[in-house]
Amino acid sequence: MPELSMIKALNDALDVMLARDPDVLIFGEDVGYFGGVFRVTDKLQEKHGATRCFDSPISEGGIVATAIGMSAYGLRPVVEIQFADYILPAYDQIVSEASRLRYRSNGEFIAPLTVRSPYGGGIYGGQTHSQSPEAIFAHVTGVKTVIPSTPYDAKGLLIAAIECNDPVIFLEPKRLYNGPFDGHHDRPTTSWAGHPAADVPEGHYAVPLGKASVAREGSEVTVLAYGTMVHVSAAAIEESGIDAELIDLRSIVPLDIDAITASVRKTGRCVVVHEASRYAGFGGELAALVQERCFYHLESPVERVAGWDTPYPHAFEWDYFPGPARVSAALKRCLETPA
Amino acid sequence: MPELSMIKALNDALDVMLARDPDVLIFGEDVGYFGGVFRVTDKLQEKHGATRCFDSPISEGGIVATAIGMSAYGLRPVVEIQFADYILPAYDQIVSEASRLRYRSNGEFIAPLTVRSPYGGGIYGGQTHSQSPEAIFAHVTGVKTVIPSTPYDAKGLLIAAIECNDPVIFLEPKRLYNGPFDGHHDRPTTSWAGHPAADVPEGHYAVPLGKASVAREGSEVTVLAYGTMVHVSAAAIEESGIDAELIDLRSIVPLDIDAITASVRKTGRCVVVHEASRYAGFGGELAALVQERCFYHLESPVERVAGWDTPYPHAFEWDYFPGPARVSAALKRCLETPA
Amino acid sequence: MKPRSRLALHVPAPSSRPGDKPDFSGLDIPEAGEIRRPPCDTAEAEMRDLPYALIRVLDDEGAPQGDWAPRLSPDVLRGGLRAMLLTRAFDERLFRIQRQGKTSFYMKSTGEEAIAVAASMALGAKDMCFPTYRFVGWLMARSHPLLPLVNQIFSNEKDPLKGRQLPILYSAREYGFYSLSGNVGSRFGHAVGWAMASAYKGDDKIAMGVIGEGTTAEGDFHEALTFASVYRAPVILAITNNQWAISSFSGIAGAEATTFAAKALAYGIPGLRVDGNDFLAVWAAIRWAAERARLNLGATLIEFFTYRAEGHSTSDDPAKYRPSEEAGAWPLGDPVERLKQHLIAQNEWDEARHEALIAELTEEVRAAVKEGERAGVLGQSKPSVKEMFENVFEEPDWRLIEQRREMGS
Amino acid sequence: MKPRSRLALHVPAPSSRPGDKPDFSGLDIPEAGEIRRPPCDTAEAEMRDLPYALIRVLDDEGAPQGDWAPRLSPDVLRGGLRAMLLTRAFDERLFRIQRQGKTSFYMKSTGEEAIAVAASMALGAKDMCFPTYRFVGWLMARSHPLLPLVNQIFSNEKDPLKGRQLPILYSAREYGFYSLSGNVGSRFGHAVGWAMASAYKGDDKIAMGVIGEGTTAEGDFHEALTFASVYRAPVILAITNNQWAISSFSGIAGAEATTFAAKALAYGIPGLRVDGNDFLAVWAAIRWAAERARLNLGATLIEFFTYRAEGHSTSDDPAKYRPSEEAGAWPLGDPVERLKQHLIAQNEWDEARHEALIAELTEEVRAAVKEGERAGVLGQSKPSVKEMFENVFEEPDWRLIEQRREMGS
Ligand SMILES: Cc1ncc(C[n+]2csc(CCOP(=O)(O)OP(=O)(O)O)c2C)c(N)n1
Ligand SMILES: Cc1ncc(C[n+]2csc(CCOP(=O)(O)OP(=O)(O)O)c2C)c(N)n1
Ligand SMILES: [Mg+2]
Ligand SMILES: [Mg+2]
Repeated sequence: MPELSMIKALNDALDVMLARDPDVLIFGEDVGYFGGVFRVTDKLQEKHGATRCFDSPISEGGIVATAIGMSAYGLRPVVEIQFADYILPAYDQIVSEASRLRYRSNGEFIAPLTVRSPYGGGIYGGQTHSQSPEAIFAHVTGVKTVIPSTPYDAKGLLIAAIECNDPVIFLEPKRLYNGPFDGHHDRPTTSWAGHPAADVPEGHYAVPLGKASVAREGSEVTVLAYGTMVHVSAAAIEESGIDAELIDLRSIVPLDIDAITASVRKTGRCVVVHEASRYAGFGGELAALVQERCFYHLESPVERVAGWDTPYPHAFEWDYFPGPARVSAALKRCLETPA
Repeated sequence: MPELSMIKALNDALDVMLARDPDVLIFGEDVGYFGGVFRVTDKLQEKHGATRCFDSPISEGGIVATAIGMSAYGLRPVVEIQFADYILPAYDQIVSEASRLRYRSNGEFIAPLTVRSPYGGGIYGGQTHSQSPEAIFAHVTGVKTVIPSTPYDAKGLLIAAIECNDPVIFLEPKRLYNGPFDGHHDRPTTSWAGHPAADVPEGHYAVPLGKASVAREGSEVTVLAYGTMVHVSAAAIEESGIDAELIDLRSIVPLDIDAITASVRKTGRCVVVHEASRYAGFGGELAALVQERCFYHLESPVERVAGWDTPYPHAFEWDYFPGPARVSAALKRCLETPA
Repeated sequence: MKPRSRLALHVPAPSSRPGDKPDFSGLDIPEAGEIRRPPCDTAEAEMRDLPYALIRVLDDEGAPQGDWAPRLSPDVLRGGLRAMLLTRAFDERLFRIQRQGKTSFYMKSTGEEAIAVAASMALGAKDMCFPTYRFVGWLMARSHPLLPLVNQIFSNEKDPLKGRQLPILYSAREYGFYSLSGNVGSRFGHAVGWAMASAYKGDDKIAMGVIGEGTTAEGDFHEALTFASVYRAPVILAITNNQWAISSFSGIAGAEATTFAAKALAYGIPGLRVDGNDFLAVWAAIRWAAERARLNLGATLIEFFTYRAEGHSTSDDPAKYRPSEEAGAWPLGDPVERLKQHLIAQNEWDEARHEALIAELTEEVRAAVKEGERAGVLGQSKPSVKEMFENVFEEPDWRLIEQRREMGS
Repeated sequence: MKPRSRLALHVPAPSSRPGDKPDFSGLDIPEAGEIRRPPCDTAEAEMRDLPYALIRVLDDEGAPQGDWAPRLSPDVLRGGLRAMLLTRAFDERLFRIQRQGKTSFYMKSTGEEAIAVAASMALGAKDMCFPTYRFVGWLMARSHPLLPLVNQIFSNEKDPLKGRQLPILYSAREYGFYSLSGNVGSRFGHAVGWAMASAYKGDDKIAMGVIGEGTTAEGDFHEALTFASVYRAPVILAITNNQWAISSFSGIAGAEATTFAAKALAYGIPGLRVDGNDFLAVWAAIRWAAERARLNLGATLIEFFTYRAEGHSTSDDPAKYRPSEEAGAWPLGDPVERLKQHLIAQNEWDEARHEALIAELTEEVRAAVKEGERAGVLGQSKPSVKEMFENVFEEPDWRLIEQRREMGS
């Protein structure tokens, strides 16, 4: 199997779907001739033609509105929002239109579109190239939210998202595009080469939406994470020497509640990790669910490790970023509590 | 003291502020000559002049953008979004601009604007005149979110919001506009007349942002609520005969964490109530905070009572609405658990 | 630099308010037939006068005038008249039904019926309309049965939308009528995307988007036009300028400064300004734009100039913000009366037939409403509660399954 | 109806791509001085030709032509030249600084300097600009000290914005320069609100909003223009049409169909289209619009036609999507060269002084950068970590206090 970075795996997924399904088309800012500012759509226009993969005006609301109209016609548009920070002008379209079209028309019209967008920090992108907006989509019923953490998952989940008959927000951890970043920004960067999950099969395969994966089995504490934070949590687990079970949620809607409860019931402790600001973030939902469903198994409070409740500040990138040290500290706090 | 409905109390707050401060001005859809579709700005144009209170184009993004520019100039605009469901086109302006202007300019520019908007269901408004979007604002740092539950608080909090030097989202529970609705839609509607909190002082007074009020003292379980759900919870408490402590949060940012923890530490149990859909709603944050800070005091899992994870459906208004029966059931579940 | 003067904020105000005499003296209304009709494949640069004109066909005597006059058979015209009258009868009845407390909400399109009806008839069965809430005339023109509409309005157990939607927010795919929502404007861009999809597939269907003049202020409007222009989408984008947006007159949406049709110029697409109360003019403009779209020449923006003769909705009382005689003073008249006059002038209609038709339609509506009432009005009957949890996703996830169980449904 | 043809989706493409010869043959460039200059209080209806014209003052020999030629003293012109050269020297140097890994990001305004500089000089000290990231020339023209800008770019401990912002997203209230953000477009409406506030207070200050041609597609653009038109806000709304938006040519923003200045017609406000590489033309247009605004006649939209001579930012390589010779082939030349030529033609400048000025400015920039480097480059020095938690609100709430404590700061 070819070894692919996450960017190439995503590109491959799009290539496969363009080839398989004439109703799939791609548009967004700079995705056409140029192939996208992160090169995720590289060469797709050349290979599949200008009407299959093309540039759009700088208008996130317009991009999503147009894609909804196309999907109501029967197409499966895959649109790119250049940075997840810039998805907000399309928020009304996603919430008021895409997510409710099926419901309000009783299934007469549906919106099987996929909105891809690079999210997260760690690239010195400052306040507006670093944010993680998953919580504001999780709260919206009718839309699915998917976040891969490896090239293998990225390809398989993206194919599943495109094939899904519901609208999907597909958030790509841009800090993982080129390598499995573990949060140690002061160490040399690693590439995906040699990573087992960079072995990406050719052709079509799907990773089902709503199934978490156990990134590491363990017995002492359960760590719930997605995207970049899966790798950061893995590093923290290794460094702290704690035998934690690491669950990569892969999608937060639908959520694999069974995997979560089974693990926490086993370990009796739980740490939730995300990069978005903490307050009213998705970690709140996870902590609430865990204590609702595993209350009598919990030996200590569910801990949350998250970005601070400030904007994402340029100079303080690594102070803001919830790196392995903060995750390790939470793991330890969890275990230190009287059993 | 005059007895006022919540609408009149809000109108009075605006009137007081227009008279006191020449930098306060009001605009929004239909708020001028007509006085607003809910009459909250009734007669303000007539009294204070067309440039102090005027109609705006139907453009929620434009309304908030313009208000930010005005506030950067030094004014204190108070804008109305006709229904909170329609605040989404302004979401980018609120999140990317209003909430961050102070931070990113290191205080050179600030955005002391107030965005008023009626929210919540119970008026047979269907999917787009019923929603409660507080969670998506709570997650945004730099903006405050305030929700009154009585005429007295409505006036005092609105004055505090207008005087606040940070942007404030001021969500008005429209089902409480004319009376203290307790969730019993099948009983005759009641008006504010005779309600102690309808005694609204004349002139200027402020209710500080970030201070919860104890709507009812109790010992068995703590109920956290805001807006309409304060009254629904009060009814449920009364009907269930459970000696619950009811905390009216009044603002969810800033949150009165001390009032919450003090109460839960006392009662050892907690029910969180809101009308918005449950998943990734603000109740998740509350449950997470409570279990983080009161874990060893908790006798049972924090319960959440909320709207279902569906759009707000017209015919099923009262099936969707988390009425007193659902709150009572949660209270009972809480108490039934082995101590 | 000149000495600086003090600035002052301009806040637009309408020509009259309650208590004043209605004042339409500022209107510049050309004679019927006066405006030229360029071939529909004319370059936009050659038609930049049209957004400032007003295309009218029917003159004061009901005679068709000028190049825009379409050749329509009396049967077609009578069909249009029937659909408009049916729309009006339906609106009258259902408005009263709401007043009787049998449903929560209703909105009429009184005075604007020609737009929806003529557009519906002028476009093809497979074309798709992305309507506003004032477009039930589209369905009437396509003989949508009344009973499902009534059931939708009652949110009763027979409601095809399963009680999920506010009254009148219909969806009728088979009739070329896209799902409505309470949000204004947010579906305008869907029309463009749908049209682009048709072009992408090499099909021949076109789309029509509709928006109120007040709603043109939303960013959605601009985004839709931008995409339509850039990709030359086969779409007709219509602004129904009924001069009011709830209580706000059209000056609050920019009408003091220019016409709504002139917004086409921003996108380099043709802009037509049309007498919206003139069935023949509406038809002609739609056909012109449709032909242009089908020739792959892209989008057209059309402003239909009309007047909202009644309140915004059942929640509104227009006497609070405009003279109550204003509707009567509106110089472009009533679209039903004007088409009737035209047919009579052509000896294709008479008062007696007109009265009979009204009676027939009133009875048709009455019967449908009765039938709907038998299934139940709002609050008496509703679909099974499990419908609340259906169609959120293609398949419900565990949350919905658990919640449905908690509801006991 | 004609037999239906199969539709096809149109996707705009530029005239040339890497490997092709640059092709500007489609451009229609009038002679300098050719376009009339109506009095600034002319009604919009009388000026609807202007959005399709191109106002130019300097001819090929550097001589000013026609009614738009402003009367500017040689000192003012030399001041403009200096600010443009300083902008360019700053851009050159800081771009290299980024390439050396001393900061994360930089953006140049090469080829577009005349717009920011002339606007800055033509407007008053108390007027406020709502700039794009290509407007550092505004600050240069107002003699903003270089060191704070350098410190901001390094996010070092002396950064006036406390390390919170990406490089070049300055804020400089005292210099009439509103806080930038990475989001494009979202501050365009702030300019309108600010201007409305000035009018509301009866002050005399006006605002200028700036937006890239690519960004005109955002809903923000339309909403800003709508409010500006409705309330006749004293604001100048400028589109810098440098023909590229990262890798997308202006056709993706609608330029195949019409000019950007024509967007003014949608709002009934004057639209000027101006040679953005002609310092005198930019100045004249800004002054005309400013005077109109100060006379309480409302907003003007101005398209400055220019060319982005270099990459979008340090993250971009334009050779990937356009011929690398395209910048050289751009027919409207270089704004610095053109103003220089004008001054020389007037005997107010010469090559030697020009070279000396460049050397002086290069040294000025070098010194400022050195000084900034002494405080520290990105990663070496930063403000106190407690600054991360300041200015989120006027007063931090318990969350920020606790989190700051948890950080140990
Ligand atoms: C996004 C949004 N904002 C505000 C509203 C509230 N609203 C409903 S109808 C209406 C007026 C619309 O006026 P116009 O576009 O002229 O259409 P008309 O009612 O005249 O047909 C408003 C403001 C809404 N439904 N959606
Ligand atoms: C809302 C938003 N969408 C997308 C982007 C990404 N982006 C940054 S600059 C840019 C191109 C802007 O082009 P234009 O408006 O022409 O300005 P120019 O760079 O040419 O000066 C884009 C798409 C952004 N910053 N903000
Ligand atoms: Mg209207
Ligand atoms: Mg550009």
